Amino acid sequence: MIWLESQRNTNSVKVVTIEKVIDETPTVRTLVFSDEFLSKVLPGQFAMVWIPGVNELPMSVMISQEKSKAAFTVRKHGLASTALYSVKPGDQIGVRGPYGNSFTIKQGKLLLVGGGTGLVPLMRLATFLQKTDDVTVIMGSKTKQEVFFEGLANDILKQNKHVVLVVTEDGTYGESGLVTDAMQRLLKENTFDAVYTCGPEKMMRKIVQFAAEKKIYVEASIERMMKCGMGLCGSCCFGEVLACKDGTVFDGQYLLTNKEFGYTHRSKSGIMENY
Amino acid sequence: MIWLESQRNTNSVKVVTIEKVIDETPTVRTLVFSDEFLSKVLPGQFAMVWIPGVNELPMSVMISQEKSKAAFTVRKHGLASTALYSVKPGDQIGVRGPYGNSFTIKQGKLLLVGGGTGLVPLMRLATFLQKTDDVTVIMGSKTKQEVFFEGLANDILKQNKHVVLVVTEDGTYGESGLVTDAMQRLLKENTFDAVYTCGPEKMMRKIVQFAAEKKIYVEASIERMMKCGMGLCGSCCFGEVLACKDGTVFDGQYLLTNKEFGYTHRSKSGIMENY
Amino acid sequence: MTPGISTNVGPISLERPTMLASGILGISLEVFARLYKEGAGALVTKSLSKEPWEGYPNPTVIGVKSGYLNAVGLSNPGAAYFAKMISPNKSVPIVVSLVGSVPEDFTFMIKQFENVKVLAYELNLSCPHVEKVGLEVGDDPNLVQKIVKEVKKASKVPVIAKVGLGSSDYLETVRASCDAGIDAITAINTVRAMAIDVETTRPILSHKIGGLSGTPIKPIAVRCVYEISSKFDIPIIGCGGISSWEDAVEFILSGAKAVQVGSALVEKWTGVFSEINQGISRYMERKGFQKIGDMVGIAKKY
Amino acid sequence: MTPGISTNVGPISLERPTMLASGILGISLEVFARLYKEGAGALVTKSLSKEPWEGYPNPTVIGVKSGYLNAVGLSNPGAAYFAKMISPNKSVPIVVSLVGSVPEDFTFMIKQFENVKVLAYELNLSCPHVEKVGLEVGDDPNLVQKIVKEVKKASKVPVIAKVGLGSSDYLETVRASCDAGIDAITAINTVRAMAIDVETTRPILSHKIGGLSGTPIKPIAVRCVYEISSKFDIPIIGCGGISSWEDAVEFILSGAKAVQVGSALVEKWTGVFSEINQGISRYMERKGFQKIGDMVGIAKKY
Ligand SMILES: Cc1cc2nc3c(=O)[nH]c(=O)nc-3n(C[C@H](O)[C@H](O)[C@H](O)COP(=O)(O)OP(=O)(O)OC[C@H]3O[C@@H](n4cnc5c(N)ncnc54)[C@H](O)[C@@H]3O)c2cc1C
Ligand SMILES: Cc1cc2nc3c(=O)[nH]c(=O)nc-3n(C[C@H](O)[C@H](O)[C@H](O)COP(=O)(O)OP(=O)(O)OC[C@H]3O[C@@H](n4cnc5c(N)ncnc54)[C@H](O)[C@@H]3O)c2cc1C
Ligand SMILES: Cc1cc2nc3c(=O)[nH]c(=O)nc-3n(C[C@H](O)[C@H](O)[C@H](O)COP(=O)(O)O)c2cc1C
Ligand SMILES: Cc1cc2nc3c(=O)[nH]c(=O)nc-3n(C[C@H](O)[C@H](O)[C@H](O)COP(=O)(O)O)c2cc1C
Ligand code: FES
Ligand code: FES
Repeated sequence: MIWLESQRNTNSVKVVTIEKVIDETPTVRTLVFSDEFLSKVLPGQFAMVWIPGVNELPMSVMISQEKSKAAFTVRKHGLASTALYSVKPGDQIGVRGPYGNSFTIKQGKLLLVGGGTGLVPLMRLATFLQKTDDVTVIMGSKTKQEVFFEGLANDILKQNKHVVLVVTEDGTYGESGLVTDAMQRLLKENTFDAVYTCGPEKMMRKIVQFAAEKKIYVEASIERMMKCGMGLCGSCCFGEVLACKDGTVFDGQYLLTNKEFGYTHRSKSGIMENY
Repeated sequence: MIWLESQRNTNSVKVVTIEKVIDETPTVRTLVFSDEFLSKVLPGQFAMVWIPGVNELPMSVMISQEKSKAAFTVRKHGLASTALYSVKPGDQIGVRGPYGNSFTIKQGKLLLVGGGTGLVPLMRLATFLQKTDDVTVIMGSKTKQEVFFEGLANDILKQNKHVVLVVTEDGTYGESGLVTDAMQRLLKENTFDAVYTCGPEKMMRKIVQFAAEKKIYVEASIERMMKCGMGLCGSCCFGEVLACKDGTVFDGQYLLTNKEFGYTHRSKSGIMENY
Repeated sequence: MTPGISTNVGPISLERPTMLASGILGISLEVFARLYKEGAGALVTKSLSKEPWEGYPNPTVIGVKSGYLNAVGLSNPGAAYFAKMISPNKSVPIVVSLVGSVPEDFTFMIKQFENVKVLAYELNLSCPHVEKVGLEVGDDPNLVQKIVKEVKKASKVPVIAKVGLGSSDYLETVRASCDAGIDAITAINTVRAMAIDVETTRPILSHKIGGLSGTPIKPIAVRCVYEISSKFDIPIIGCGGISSWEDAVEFILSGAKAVQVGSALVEKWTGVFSEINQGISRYMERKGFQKIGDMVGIAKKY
Repeated sequence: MTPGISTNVGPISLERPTMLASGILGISLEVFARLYKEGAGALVTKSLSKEPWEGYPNPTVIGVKSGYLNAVGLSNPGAAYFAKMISPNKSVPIVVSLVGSVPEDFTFMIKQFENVKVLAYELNLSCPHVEKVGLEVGDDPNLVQKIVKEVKKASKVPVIAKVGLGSSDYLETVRASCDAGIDAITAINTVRAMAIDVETTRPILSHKIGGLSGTPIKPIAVRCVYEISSKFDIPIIGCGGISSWEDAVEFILSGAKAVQVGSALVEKWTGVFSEINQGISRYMERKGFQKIGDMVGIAKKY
């Protein structure tokens, strides 16, 4: 049966063909494919990505900058992400979703703080912002070689008043230190209407705390072990909420009541582990 | 789940409550119930009607003259139809459908010829006609007591140029003889743009032949043993077509090529029997 | 019609892999001829018994969310009547489905078709809603073995066993059939199921319990074809919830050499056969498969 | 919460008849507490094993037309860990689901819960996709009888057996459980099934074969509840494809004293419990039923 795209069963695996692979850094690549449906998802939503014969991983839906196309940006890490990182144009992967809620679009002076592939949903978010917003992006990485999306962020925000601040831990590029240091410094001289963050959870915890101290609205996108992505298996539980369904985006007020946030998460078998 | 009426699965049994029972003759009753969905079907379409604990029968969808209401008109005959005939207001029956195709609406000088409960789809058809049409209805029955829908037909067609001709076999009311006699007589002095008929198959065969001889467009609605009503079981086969799905309405040109028409039909086990 | 999609189910050659399933529109030669012309590769008849059967009272077939329930009760005009009815047939590939309780029932019926053109017999060992036949036979591998042996002796054409999910291991029914020399397996029949109306608090089907067909059973049927083809070296015909070419290909990849279509007739009517055939054909072209055989069972290699 | 819909599943009293099915969101006490607050009458945990299990690699859960396939592989943190995790529980009615191969597996696990508040145990005799446990146990009535006997000896709380469709007669599993003194039966688990992707020609689940859940299996599950309640005098919990109050009532009419909800969480999320409870409550009012017990199994009288 030909499903009209609007009737697509979001939980069924749809196989798509990789059309383009973009090297972002020596360990990060963006994979572009045609998919009307995923090209239109909200910022913060993710897909479950099947690498046939290997595994299936949750991946934030990246922007593709081309109509009807969608993309993922993946960092090679373990077996599955390395297999995904290694796909070539013409290779097929399966996608299902989109899953999860999305960032709440606020207006005014906005701060986006991302680390590593946590930048993916933030880039998508940037495309949803008003041209009248004043947007600051802080992007962190270990070293110069690992910086990516700087040009993209400037490009997306070119009609906005904006700053893209790159922070490297070793100081080989941009500011030296951690994104949290940069944020703290910014907060001394600026106020913001909203802060959005995605990246390592310990980092996000600090960012949420900093924003909360200044009473700034803040949202973070959470990662947990995900098997189903649709609220069935429970593997993504995060306190009493489920990251895949109630999240992945939560606001700071809630996050600071969640005892797991920044401290613990669960393994594949469901055993609690510390970050 | 609350199905929006537009999403209703037409093949699932929906239980409705009888609201009104109208005696048409000592052996024919009209049963009225609320059902938005069936209130809107095309003329000639039928439903499968479940009499809980008894049986399920195909029934033409009757008009109800009230918004959002639907009706069946049933003649008591064997076990199942007598059970249906005997329902009281407040009783529940199940319906699924609508099934089947419908009469083709033509314009001009139209002739409707019905016998017994074959009048049911013709009454529905009458409500679909243009006010500019010139409509003749011939309704046949054995005797005066069995005449019904005469008033209804006049009422539906009150804004049309129209004639309602009642024919009884014993001459106790209206014209004496058979509907086919009346039709033959009419055809001598009149021509028609289309003829529609429903009733005993031998009668319909004659009507189709008469119309065909005069090159008048003619349609007849066919009855066959129906179990599924939706094109699965095969019990309603009629030559190479299936009455429930390809019909129940067929045009004269086709019908005269069908060797079963007016002669044979199949029993519950599928054995061919003569009319 | 379309080249490239002919297939061999063991000794049974089909021009097209898409067959009409048993019990679906299956009581008239004229209807068979029409469906063959419209694209079906072969037509399986309604399951026939020794004597004519009326079947159960209505409701016998109803819809449920996304599928269908039926307990028709194997109504059929009997083998003798049916044989006579299809005796004029010259060119339509008809598979005669038979249902019975003991070997003699089957051999008696086969005798009725002695001078009739029949492509193959399909033994219904899996009807889930009639006592003493169907699943009650299929659940007894010893009886199955006896029946298949006798039928193979009596029949001049290939014999298929149709299995389904009963109260014993259906793979044992397959094994018994294979041991007795069956030519092919059809899997699966409907799955025992029922629906209760909450307003009247009654089971809806007059027989209460019937068989579930359509979309809901497809993943179960694919699993069965995969299991049979993984364990036995026997040609398989896949059946259960097939309504698109993707569905048909899914069965072929899991091990079927042909497929049967039933419930999809409701939504797609008689065009379903050519739609599926064309879809398979285009898929094969796109994927570089030369013939159906190239695709059969390749999902098993992973 | 809503009066009138409390129910007794044998010795198990529930404020509300709508339970969370095993394996669904079932690994955290906080989530259980939330779902209880949102309307679930009891929460069944993910099936626990003696040792922690990682389960299979992804894909482990996918959608198919109108339903879901899963082969999670019973990933769980192990009984001991889990017991400790839920030990602070005072008020949430938790049913602990256990999976194992031999009686000692089960008695070992029950020991871990000695000082933990547990409403009942549910023995998973029906998981269709893990070797040596689940259905492979359920398919062996002798083993089932031994396990139930030992568990009943070891447990201070009621014990439920969860059955499903395997390769033997599930009614024999029920019989063996009843003979060994089981307190209730949950029916059914997922049905063995699979999906193959036609583009890659591969089975999609990493374990290839998994279990079908959701809407497609409802008519099968209703049939099982009806059969069990027709043949045995044992309290039943219905499970399989329940997503609306009508579905829940259908199970109750066919013989269930309570129901479990799983796959419907995907579409209706945590509101599904109170939606169903309210629907049942309104239905009872409309039909004049005073308590759930008045409805149980009345479809059998026709
Ligand atoms: C909502 C969401 C969005 C994500 N978006 C992106 C993205 O855009 N780009 C990107 O590169 N990565 C993203 N990830 C992370 C990604 O899913 C993997 O966790 C990561 O790529 C490591 O995978 P691996 O198999 O190589 O790890 P392995 O080396 O096999 O495992 C290392 C760790 O990875 C994590 N992991 C493995 N499998 C899963 C899983 N199924 N669900 C969650 N975590 C898992 C676990 O913490 C595990 O311990 C996202 C994760 C989530 C939950
Ligand atoms: C499309 C269609 C529309 C119909 N519309 C009407 C209508 O509006 N009003 C009305 O009174 N009758 C209608 N009928 C006829 C009705 O369905 C029954 O056939 C009739 O009421 C006799 O039923 P019974 O059970 O009393 O007959 P029985 O005495 O049990 O059987 C007598 C004969 O009735 C016929 N019959 C019984 N069951 C069926 C069945 N399931 N399908 C077809 N024929 C059957 C057979 O010819 C049977 O031999 C319609 C039939 C069809 C096919
Ligand atoms: C109304 C109906 C009647 C059926 N009658 C028979 C039958 O007589 N013999 C048989 O072997 N199978 C019978 N079946 C089962 C079908 O042949 C088929 O195995 C089943 O419906 C699954 O296929 P589907 O999902 O494509 O319908 C019947 C199915 C339906 C729906
Ligand atoms: C993702 C998933 C995991 C499951 N895990 C278990 C399990 O661990 N133990 C068990 O007894 N049943 C398990 N089941 C089966 C469910 O408890 C339930 O029996 C089945 O899904 C049918 O109900 P549903 O249609 O409402 O989902 C699981 C089902 C799903 C979908
Ligand atoms: S990933 Fe399964 S519930 Fe969230
Ligand atoms: S009534 Fe079943 S095919 Fe027409």
